[in-house]
Amino acid sequence: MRTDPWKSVTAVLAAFLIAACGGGDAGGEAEGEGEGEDTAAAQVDPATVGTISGVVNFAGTPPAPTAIDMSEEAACASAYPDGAMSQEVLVQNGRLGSVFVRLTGVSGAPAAAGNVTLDQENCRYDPHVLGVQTNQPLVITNSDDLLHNINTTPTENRGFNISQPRAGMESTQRFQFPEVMIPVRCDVHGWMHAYIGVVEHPYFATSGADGTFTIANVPAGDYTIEAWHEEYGTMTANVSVTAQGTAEVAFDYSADMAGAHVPLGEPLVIRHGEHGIEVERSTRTAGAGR
Amino acid sequence: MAHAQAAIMDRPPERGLDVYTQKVGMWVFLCSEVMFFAGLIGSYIVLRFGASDTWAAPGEVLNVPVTAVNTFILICSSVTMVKAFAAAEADDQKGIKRYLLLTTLLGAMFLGVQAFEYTELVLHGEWQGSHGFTPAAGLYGATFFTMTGFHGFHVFLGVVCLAWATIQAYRGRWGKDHHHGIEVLGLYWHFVDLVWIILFTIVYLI
Amino acid sequence: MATIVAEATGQAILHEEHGQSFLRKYIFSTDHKVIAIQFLFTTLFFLMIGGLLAMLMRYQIAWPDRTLPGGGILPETMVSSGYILPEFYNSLVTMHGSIMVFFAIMPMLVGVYANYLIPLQIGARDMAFPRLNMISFWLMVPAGLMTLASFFVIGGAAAAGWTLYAPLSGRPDLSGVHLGQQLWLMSLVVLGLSSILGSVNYITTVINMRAPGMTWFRMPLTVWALFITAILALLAMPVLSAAGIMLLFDQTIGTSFFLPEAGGQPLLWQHLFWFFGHPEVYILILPAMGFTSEIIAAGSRKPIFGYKAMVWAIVAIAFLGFIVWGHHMFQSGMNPTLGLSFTISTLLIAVPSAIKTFNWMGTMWRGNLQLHTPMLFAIGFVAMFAIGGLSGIFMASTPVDIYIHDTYFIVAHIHYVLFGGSLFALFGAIYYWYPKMFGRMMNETLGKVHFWLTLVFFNLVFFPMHGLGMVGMMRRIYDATGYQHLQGIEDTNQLITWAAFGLYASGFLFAFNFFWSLWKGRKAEANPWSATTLEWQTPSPPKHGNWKEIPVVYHGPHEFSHPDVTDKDWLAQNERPDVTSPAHTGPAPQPE
Amino acid sequence: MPVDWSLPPNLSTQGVPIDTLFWIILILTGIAFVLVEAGIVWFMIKYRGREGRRAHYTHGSTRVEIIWTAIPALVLAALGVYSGTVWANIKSDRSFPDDALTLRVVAKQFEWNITYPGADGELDTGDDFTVRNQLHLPANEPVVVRLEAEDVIHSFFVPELRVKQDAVPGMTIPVWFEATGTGDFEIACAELCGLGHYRMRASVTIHDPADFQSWHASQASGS
Repeated sequence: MRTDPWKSVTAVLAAFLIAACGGGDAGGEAEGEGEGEDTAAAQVDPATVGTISGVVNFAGTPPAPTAIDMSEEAACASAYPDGAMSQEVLVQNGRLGSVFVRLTGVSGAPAAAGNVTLDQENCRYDPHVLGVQTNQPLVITNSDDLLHNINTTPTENRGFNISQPRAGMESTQRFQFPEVMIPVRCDVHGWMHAYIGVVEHPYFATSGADGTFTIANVPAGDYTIEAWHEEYGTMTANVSVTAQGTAEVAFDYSADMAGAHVPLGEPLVIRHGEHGIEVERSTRTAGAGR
Repeated sequence: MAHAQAAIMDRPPERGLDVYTQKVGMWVFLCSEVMFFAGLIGSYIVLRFGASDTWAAPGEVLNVPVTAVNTFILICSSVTMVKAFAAAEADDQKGIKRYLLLTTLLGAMFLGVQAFEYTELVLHGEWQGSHGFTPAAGLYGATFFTMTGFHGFHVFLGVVCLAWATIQAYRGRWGKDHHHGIEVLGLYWHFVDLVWIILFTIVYLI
Repeated sequence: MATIVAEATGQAILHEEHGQSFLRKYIFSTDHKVIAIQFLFTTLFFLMIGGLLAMLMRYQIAWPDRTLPGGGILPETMVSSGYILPEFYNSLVTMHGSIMVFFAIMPMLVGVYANYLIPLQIGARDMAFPRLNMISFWLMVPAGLMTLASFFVIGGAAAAGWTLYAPLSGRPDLSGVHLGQQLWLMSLVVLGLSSILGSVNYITTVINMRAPGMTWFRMPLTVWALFITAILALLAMPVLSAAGIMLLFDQTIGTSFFLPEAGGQPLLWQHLFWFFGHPEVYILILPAMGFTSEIIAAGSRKPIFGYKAMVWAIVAIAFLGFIVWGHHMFQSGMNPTLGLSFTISTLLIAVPSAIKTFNWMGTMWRGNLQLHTPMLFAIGFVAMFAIGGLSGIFMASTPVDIYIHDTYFIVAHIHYVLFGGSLFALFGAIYYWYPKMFGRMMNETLGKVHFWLTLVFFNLVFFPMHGLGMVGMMRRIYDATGYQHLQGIEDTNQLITWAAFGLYASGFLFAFNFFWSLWKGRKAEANPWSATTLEWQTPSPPKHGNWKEIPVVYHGPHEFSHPDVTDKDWLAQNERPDVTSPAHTGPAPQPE
Repeated sequence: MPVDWSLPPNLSTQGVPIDTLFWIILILTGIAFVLVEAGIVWFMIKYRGREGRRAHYTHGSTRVEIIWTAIPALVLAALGVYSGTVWANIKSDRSFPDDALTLRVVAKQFEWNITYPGADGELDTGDDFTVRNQLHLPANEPVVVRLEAEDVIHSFFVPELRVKQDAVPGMTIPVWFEATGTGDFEIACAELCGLGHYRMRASVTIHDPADFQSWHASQASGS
């Protein structure tokens, strides 16, 4: 993500205003971008906020990753000398990666600062699981010089299905409503999947390859924190954040949770008077169509 | 030369049909309407044969008695329409007003009942587990609402025109030599009536 | 409905019509001639837009790896970092077809010339329902605006091809097109209403408002063609409207007529669409045949060869046109046995087309050919339509269709019929009736240059497409270079594109001639082509109401070079053979 | 510029009658084409307007009309019958070979998923395996493809095999063909199916039967 002075300035201003109204802090952690955080952190009144640092443990033996046949896209295949492998379940010495965690039931959150980037490189989405705040610009870029299409199928937001036939193409999208998670797929390369979590506040993160995550600048208080994984479903934990303190939280996933129901966006419900008519628009579970 | 004579041969003047233009126009227009409903009904038949198991038995979802009454109302309105035209030909001003007004009201009544039917179905209808019977309720709901809905729309247009004709009647527009409007409107009204009888049969009864 | 009821007879309107405000006279006019001219300008505009889309397509096909010059002015959703995006290309394909068919060719054939010629050629003062006529024009305008607007909404314009095959057209998540598709359908429904109202008007007028002596078999072939066309539109358009509305519901209110997930049938859409679509093809060609017959007879100074055969051929084509739709669906998964029966009916329909071609040649045979621009375009029509008709035989033969279906062979065929056919005839018609419409002649030299450029470039564009089809190049592909069986056709594609640019450019030559002549063209007398039909027996342009008094018709439409008529080589329909005027320019126009 | 406007080499049994029919029609239409166009040009020159010339006055001739109605009618009828028989031999139910290798091809935006029967040679028996965008075929053996589509309409087009058939969601459409030679080709999607349509292709490899068996065996065990 190239630095954009204007974005920093907006972030600063936003942060200042919010601090003035005694709100929390601006920015928070945005995937694949350090800039937003630094500028934001610089503005935080450290007296009021703390940090959440957590790990996602994984018990049992993870399923062996399956090989992906990229032979039809030589350019991509060449990037994986010893064969491309599926990346649904990333376990590294007992820690689970690509888990999306977020605080629930937060009110009065600061506006988003900076962009989130979703890149397509060597026929893969980078990152594979990412979070974005409502109305925060999501910049989709293509590093491959071949056709990818980006097909999002949300239930709460308006989806889009666009293509980027060449390297260097860029498209900026926004999601209006919170939705965890929005599936993203490339119909040209059946193996390409990603998940976007849209949250109305900046307090979310994705566990890295080492299975750890950090949510900084969280206003002191008690929270419920929810974790989401595309194969093993969701779990929640409680965490109380103290000013200038670091709250520890751990999630324990295990191999036998495989096939758990994985929520993706709520079904749409139209209400008529006292009688609710449920128009189930999404019966997907993660991994469908793979 | 024989050719030539044949070509030049004079013929008696011809001035088209012995029917006034508006009436011809309405007949032509109705042909197009026939094709419109033929399109809808044809699709209905194809879809229903394609997936008959997704159709409810008559009366399972739809309230046949109420609609039967409604059908009767519409047929009555056709009768009053005929009487209105007769009255116009007989130059019976009171009759014209009475029967046009009556036809308008009957038409409006039909629409009222249909509106009631729709709301009932949408709110309390039960079909294949889904709570409430909407256009989204499978092919059955889709075809039902589309076909009856478009017929309802035609009735609505008819009622608007009838209201207009009634007002004209009170202004004394219609009479012995001024009943083309009523006749043409009548043609349309009878057509709408006919379509309903077909729809009622295939959508409600079969 | 209310309109028809409220409609007094044509005449009644006329008398109250004299001397009104500019607005009533030129914008909301009920005079069929003014409405025709309104249609003419509107459709010429859409013709230009449709052509522009085609140019963008051709550029992409010829140079898929080049950025579009000046593409920067287009939004990111159409052209990204200089390259046309596949989704925009699909929109181009779709909208080029839709605009050309529904907003250029069809309204130009029917809206313009049915409106202008029917009353004038049958000797009526106006349409049966002038106000309805005005409405049908003013319905087309919002439809057109919706179509143009759809390019600029989120998700872009419709991108499922002009045939709109479901489910692609019904599933925004699969096509990426949301509002654009819905706008397309809405505008189609409105346009359908417009052309249905128009047809009601034309049919009624022909049935009921012919001048004394204008019997059915004395009607000019143009009127016959337009009359039958109106019947086709009357019966085919509503089916499309019904289908379009169902598809619209599938997108908006969650029905599933054409979506298989809930039992809907994708093939049902194709059947409905082509039940409309094939008559539509004849809606697009019959009037052109009518104009051609008219122009060729006048240009050859001969009665049309086999007038009745021509009439019955039109009727036969119209009738058969309703039972051949399945030949668009041989490879669609439709029952193969049906395919067989559709082959037969399709081959049958080729016969009347052949008859017409031979009759046109028969009309030219031993004629005294006046090769003016309209005549050149009419002859061009015969020549190009013949190619289009012949290439159709390949598709009619089902086994061959297996291979050429959905290839550029089809693209070539449809353009030989719709461009080489309809559009050539339309150019001819514009040059031919321009003096009647505007009282001035179009420039003849420019006209001839326009014809020869169009003819050459047209064939350079579309003839090679037969070859591309044989090689196996599929329709509607954004970039052919990736396929091994499509290697080595780049040169052909670039040649086609260059020729296409030339074709489009020669269109502007025509536009210049058209507008320049409006002011600078030579003043036209009442009957510049020494033609026999009634419209030429009244001043150019005709006054409101067309005639001082309604003409009386004594004989058929094309009495040229009649042996009994010695002082000139033509006899107007309202002239008795013995009463011929001295001047070669025909009878003095009725005093005004 | 090496312009090559010819049908690609034919590698299927049913391609033979198709190509024959194509060339027959090309000759017939070619003749008609030359007659019409030459006639038009000739008339334009011979009968071009000159001063004092008067056109020959005639309203036509029934005899001629009948002749030029009958001739095309007969030719077209013959063509129709011929086409009909060829069509039936390719498409009718009875034309399908019994002992054919049966595959399932499922088209979806924008890929072809080909399912092969396992060792037992039967589909839907659990030992099937699916390969993405790779169609492997034995030469000189009839093959039946069961075409399905997941999302929208696609069209299964292999130019060299003279095969084209739409794949329609909600339907299973069988197609059969028999390759007469080996080589590497492509499946192309011939029906506009969305923004990746132009890119929806898969490789087709026609082996001679022995190689096909070994390929099949290796895949079957691999899955």
